[in-house]
Amino acid sequence: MEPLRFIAEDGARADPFPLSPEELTRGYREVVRARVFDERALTLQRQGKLSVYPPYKGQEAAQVGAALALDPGDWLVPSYRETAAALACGLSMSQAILYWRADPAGWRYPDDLRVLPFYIPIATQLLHAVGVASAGRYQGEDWVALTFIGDGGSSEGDFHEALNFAAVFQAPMVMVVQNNGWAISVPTEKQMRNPRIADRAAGYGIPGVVVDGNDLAAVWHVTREAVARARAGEGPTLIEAVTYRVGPHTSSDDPGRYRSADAGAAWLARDPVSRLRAALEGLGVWDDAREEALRAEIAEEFAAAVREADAAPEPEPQQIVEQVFETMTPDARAAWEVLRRG
Amino acid sequence: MEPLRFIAEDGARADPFPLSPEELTRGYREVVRARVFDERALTLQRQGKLSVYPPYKGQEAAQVGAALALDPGDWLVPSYRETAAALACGLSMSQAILYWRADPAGWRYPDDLRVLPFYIPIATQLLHAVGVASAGRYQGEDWVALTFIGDGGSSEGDFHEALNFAAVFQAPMVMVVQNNGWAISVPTEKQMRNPRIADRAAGYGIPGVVVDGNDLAAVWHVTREAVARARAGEGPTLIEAVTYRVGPHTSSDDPGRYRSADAGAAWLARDPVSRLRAALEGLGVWDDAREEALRAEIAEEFAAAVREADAAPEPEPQQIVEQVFETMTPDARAAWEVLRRG
Amino acid sequence: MADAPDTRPMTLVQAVNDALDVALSQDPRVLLFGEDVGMGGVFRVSDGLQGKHGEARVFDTPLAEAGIVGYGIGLALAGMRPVAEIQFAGFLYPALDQVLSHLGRYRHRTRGRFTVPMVIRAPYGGGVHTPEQHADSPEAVLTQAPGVKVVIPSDPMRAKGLLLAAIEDPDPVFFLEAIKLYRSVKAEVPSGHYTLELGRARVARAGDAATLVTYGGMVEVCLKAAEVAAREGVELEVIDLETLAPFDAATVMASVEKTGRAVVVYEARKIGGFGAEVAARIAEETVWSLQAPVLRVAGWDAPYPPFSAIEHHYRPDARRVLEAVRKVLAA
Amino acid sequence: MADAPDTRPMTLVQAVNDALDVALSQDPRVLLFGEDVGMGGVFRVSDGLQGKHGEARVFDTPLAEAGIVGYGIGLALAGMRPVAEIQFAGFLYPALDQVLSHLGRYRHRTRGRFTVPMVIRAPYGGGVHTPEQHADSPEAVLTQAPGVKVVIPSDPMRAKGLLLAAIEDPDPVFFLEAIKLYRSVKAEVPSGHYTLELGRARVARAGDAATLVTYGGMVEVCLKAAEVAAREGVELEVIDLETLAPFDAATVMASVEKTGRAVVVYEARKIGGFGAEVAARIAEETVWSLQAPVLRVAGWDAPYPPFSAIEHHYRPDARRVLEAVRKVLAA
Ligand SMILES: Cc1ncc(C[n+]2csc(CCOP(=O)(O)OP(=O)(O)O)c2C)c(N)n1
Ligand SMILES: Cc1ncc(C[n+]2csc(CCOP(=O)(O)OP(=O)(O)O)c2C)c(N)n1
Ligand SMILES: [Mg+2]
Ligand SMILES: [Mg+2]
Repeated sequence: MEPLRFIAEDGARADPFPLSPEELTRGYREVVRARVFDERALTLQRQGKLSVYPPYKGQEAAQVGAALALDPGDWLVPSYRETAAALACGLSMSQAILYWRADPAGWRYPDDLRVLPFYIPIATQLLHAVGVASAGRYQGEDWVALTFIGDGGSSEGDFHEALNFAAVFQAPMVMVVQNNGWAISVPTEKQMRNPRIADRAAGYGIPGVVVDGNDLAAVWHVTREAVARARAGEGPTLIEAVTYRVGPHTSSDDPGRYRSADAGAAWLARDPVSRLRAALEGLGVWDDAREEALRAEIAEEFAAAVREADAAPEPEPQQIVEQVFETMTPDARAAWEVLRRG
Repeated sequence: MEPLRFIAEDGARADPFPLSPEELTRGYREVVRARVFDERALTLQRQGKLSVYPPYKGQEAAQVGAALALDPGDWLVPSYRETAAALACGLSMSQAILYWRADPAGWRYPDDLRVLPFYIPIATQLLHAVGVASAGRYQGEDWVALTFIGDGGSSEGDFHEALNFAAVFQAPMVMVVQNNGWAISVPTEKQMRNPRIADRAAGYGIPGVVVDGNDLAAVWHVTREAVARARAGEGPTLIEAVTYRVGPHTSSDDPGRYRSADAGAAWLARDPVSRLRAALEGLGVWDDAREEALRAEIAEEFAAAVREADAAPEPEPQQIVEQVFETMTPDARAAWEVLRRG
Repeated sequence: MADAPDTRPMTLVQAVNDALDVALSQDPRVLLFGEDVGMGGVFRVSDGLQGKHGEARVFDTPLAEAGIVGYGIGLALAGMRPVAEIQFAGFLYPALDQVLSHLGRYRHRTRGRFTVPMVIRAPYGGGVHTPEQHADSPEAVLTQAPGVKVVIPSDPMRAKGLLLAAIEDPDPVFFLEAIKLYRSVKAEVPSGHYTLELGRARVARAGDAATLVTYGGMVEVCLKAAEVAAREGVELEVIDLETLAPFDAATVMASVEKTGRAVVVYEARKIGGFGAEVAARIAEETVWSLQAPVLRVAGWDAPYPPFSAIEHHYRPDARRVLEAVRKVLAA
Repeated sequence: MADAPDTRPMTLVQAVNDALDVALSQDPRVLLFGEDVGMGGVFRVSDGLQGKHGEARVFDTPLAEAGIVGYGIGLALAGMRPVAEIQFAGFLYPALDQVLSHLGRYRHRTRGRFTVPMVIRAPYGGGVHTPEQHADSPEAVLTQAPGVKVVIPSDPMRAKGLLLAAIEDPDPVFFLEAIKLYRSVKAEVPSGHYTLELGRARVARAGDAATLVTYGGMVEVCLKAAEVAAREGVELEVIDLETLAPFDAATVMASVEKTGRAVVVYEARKIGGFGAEVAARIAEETVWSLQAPVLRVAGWDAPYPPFSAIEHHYRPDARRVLEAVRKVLAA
């Protein structure tokens, strides 16, 4: 299987092309928004204003393209890497900032947002996604669950169990594997013998698709098809989005320890943002003025988000023991009093 | 993929045929030995002389065929179902009886036997098999590890992790999945959407083979090839042996609760023992006299094994706390004294 | 307690079956699943429920414990009330990542936005010559997961009421059923719906000479010991914890303050078992009342033995309990 | 102890690295593997070892903890001396099936025929603002696996000697390294090969007013508390358990018999933590010497908080230890 692609590296569009100019414009907007958030978040982190932060530079199209294929009412079940997908699904920038600040206020998402929190223990989210997907059926809902995992995470047992459960129960779930070439320092070749992760779908009797993860149109298109199949009761799909982790694993990581500085050079030509912009320009629907306006708007969105996040109340020590059970245990109650007194 | 087969249900042999008449005779011997052990063990269990016993009737060829492909020095890493394979690898009948009697004496195999004990927690053995397989390389040994798992067990995360580790490390391991149609009461169709388990091999970048598990010649042949590849450094193979669990799951199980009595009727025509006998007769190397002699010999082997097992010393209570660590902890030592005093 | 006064004699298996039936009947969000659950399960706990409530609500899963628990967590996050069965408690180990990483953390990490109202049932414990690992008692591992309740009933009537309470609880509950008790006792069980409060220990037998603190399959062992002692004029108080987490320390302390002597009885390995927490609490909260060391009668320093002929020497019996009682009385 | 008298100042990370280097150099059966171990690991514990000992002996695995432990068990069964790294102790949960079902049971079930001389290292504990679950302290779960040793060093010199002993031990050893100590202390570490005995607690500071029982990352906290107390003329004895399993009860009891007062300090959640076993032992073996309740200073009844700004309120500090000390002294 070769990765499906609709926008060439120089921005040339395949014909037929699956997205309307409006869709492509909307996609570009979200991709730029994601890029700006990521770059500025990393800066915030360097300034000590975020806790550990996992950047996703280079993977914006893989995340945004998949997220845009969801309808309102659908669910997102992300790993720690998917801030871009969560933003595209409606998580506000201020909430995302507070989340990565590891501030309790950031961890309680709005009640109407069907986005689960970022998952730290690798691959565990996949099984939840299957359950969330199945739960709709019992409630007369036709929601679909979109979940993400990395190439590294595909080695965990949960990956297998989730695909098997999803297939057996024909759960309306779409799993996107962002094959970004690395699990921290371990390149894909050392994680698996057949690096075409989509090949595993056949074993489960479900469709497997491989797509250029740096091509927003391709990701959006295949995910849209997968979501439609899922919603129609035709079961889950495994999508492998081939992309590249341009930056460090997290703000704590130094990739210089394990890969050469130019390992990502080839990626530059495949950057999802510039490629998409070239495609839009090719369509004649984009120019420098629009670009500037968009950038200014997003800069202001981010600045406002920082202000909002900074205005959140100071976390209080006693929050540590809140919300363990609905009703506090006597021990937790006693601890709460101690912590409140300080 | 269609299951590979060399002996038709009526005993007709394919041409070319992979086994010599001597090999076929040896295989028949082991298959009959396995059948006799199984039937008598179940009887012993009903008489209260074994603890819970998992019979393997109908799966003798799948186990014996694979086991015979091993050389001395190779390892067997079985699940609880593989008493036939263990016998074929050199476990004595008396040891097997003591094992299933759950007598401590049965659980200490002879030092020179490269057979691991029967595994109760499903699929956990597969990872050990990969490690055992890899360990030879470091010691200048070219041993191969043969491991077994059921259709049901193929749903566990360990199945996936083991195949991936084996593939990545090119471990000299052969994994035989006995697809016997059932995981206790759950038929294969409810465990997986694509019931061709061998299809999963491609995802791992290793060879996958499906074979008629009731055809000793076919199982022996494909396992022999897989073992040769493994020994030559060409990595692991996944073999799916299609067979049928004719009896109950274990001596505690009543299949009447979940499948009709004639569910196994079709199997009768595919019985690995009678099929093999027909093939031998077709070759002109078998007759009633030989059969009678073989049966008599095995009956005596079993009777002697029972005598030997019955002569084992009574288990002693303090054995409970022996061999937890090489050196007893003070707590275990104290318990040992208490238990010995009774 | 009972809004349904009729009772029927039931085994623990039947009582659990009845509770599941009531829960499935009254709440469409309740789902029941696990390995072999469709045909009734290996202990017949779910007998007849698939036929009555349909394959959509009572169903088999693939053989994968992490899958079962993780799938259930997802169902619960999205509005269902999953009741999962792990075939034997000794086989929940593959699911411990889901238990320790998620089951009890979800409410905490999302500050109450997402919760996991899920029940996980599993038979546990020894005494019936099961194969290796089928007799494990891993409750102490479960009590280490903050945010997870752990409930272990000791008789049919209480099993039904506690299980219904567990299913209706807004938080995740592990519900362990002693295999030894599955069919050994028959007792009157109210029909229809009733619940018993979680988080409360109960005095299973009143006494003043010493306190036996126990739960699950060891309650009958302790009651038997208490009967024997009573014949010698020694009245033992037996506390049945019922809920291990959250732990009802107050009830235990009240008893020990009264008797001044405590023996903690459980069938898991002694070291690190839940009885350690009980004894530690006593040492912390009511040490001044103690007139004797706090003893523990529990499994030896070894795995539950896979060796049938001698396994009964591992699991505490009335004799071992009475030996410890004699020691604390002599102190 | 030391057949090599030269010493060098090292951090705990360097001491562990040095121990691994010595073990790899002297025993060809030793293998080192885990996630990202090849490039030195996320904490640089294995820095330089792949280059020195080759990719066959120091290597990366796929991202799968059950795989890592299960693979190691297989290697050990067949004659190797595997040393596996789990990247953070909070991520060993997927491997708990292998740990609880096999790691410590193999010798027992095969009556000594097969053994698992394997070491599993993992960084654990909080105090350095790691992301969610990276700060877990799951040692008590591990001590529930019979047949598994659990070792937690508290300084560089001891880390090296204990790790070498663990690698040479005929039984499986879990070796947990407090992240907080990784770089915070530098101390003289002998070069070359030496071992320290497993299974022995040590008196880290002698005193007579009360006993602090602790281990790992809490040793420095207790020593600090003891220093503060000493300024007020109160001499606390600090016991560093070092090996939690098998538990050296004798050393603890000797101290508590002397001081009559005990505070158990650990950073895992209080309920069900290993300190419960310590306190329970004291209540069992030396209750008569007690002049105060046995207190525990530990994590609150909640998961280690994923909330950076307030996480330091979870992990015990000298202030909380001293509060408990004041209480036991006042009793
Ligand atoms: C169960 C578990 N094991 C280990 C880790 C530590 N860890 C965090 S991210 C990571 C690599 C993940 O690689 P991949 O799945 O490819 O995702 P990517 O980081 O490339 O997005 C590891 C080993 C973890 N978080 N959870
Ligand atoms: C981890 C684990 N889960 C559940 C069980 C209980 N159990 C024993 S055998 C079995 C079914 C196995 O089916 P399969 O893998 O097809 O093997 P077969 O019994 O057909 O040989 C189950 C569920 C177990 N032993 N271990
Ligand atoms: Mg990756
Ligand atoms: Mg089967």
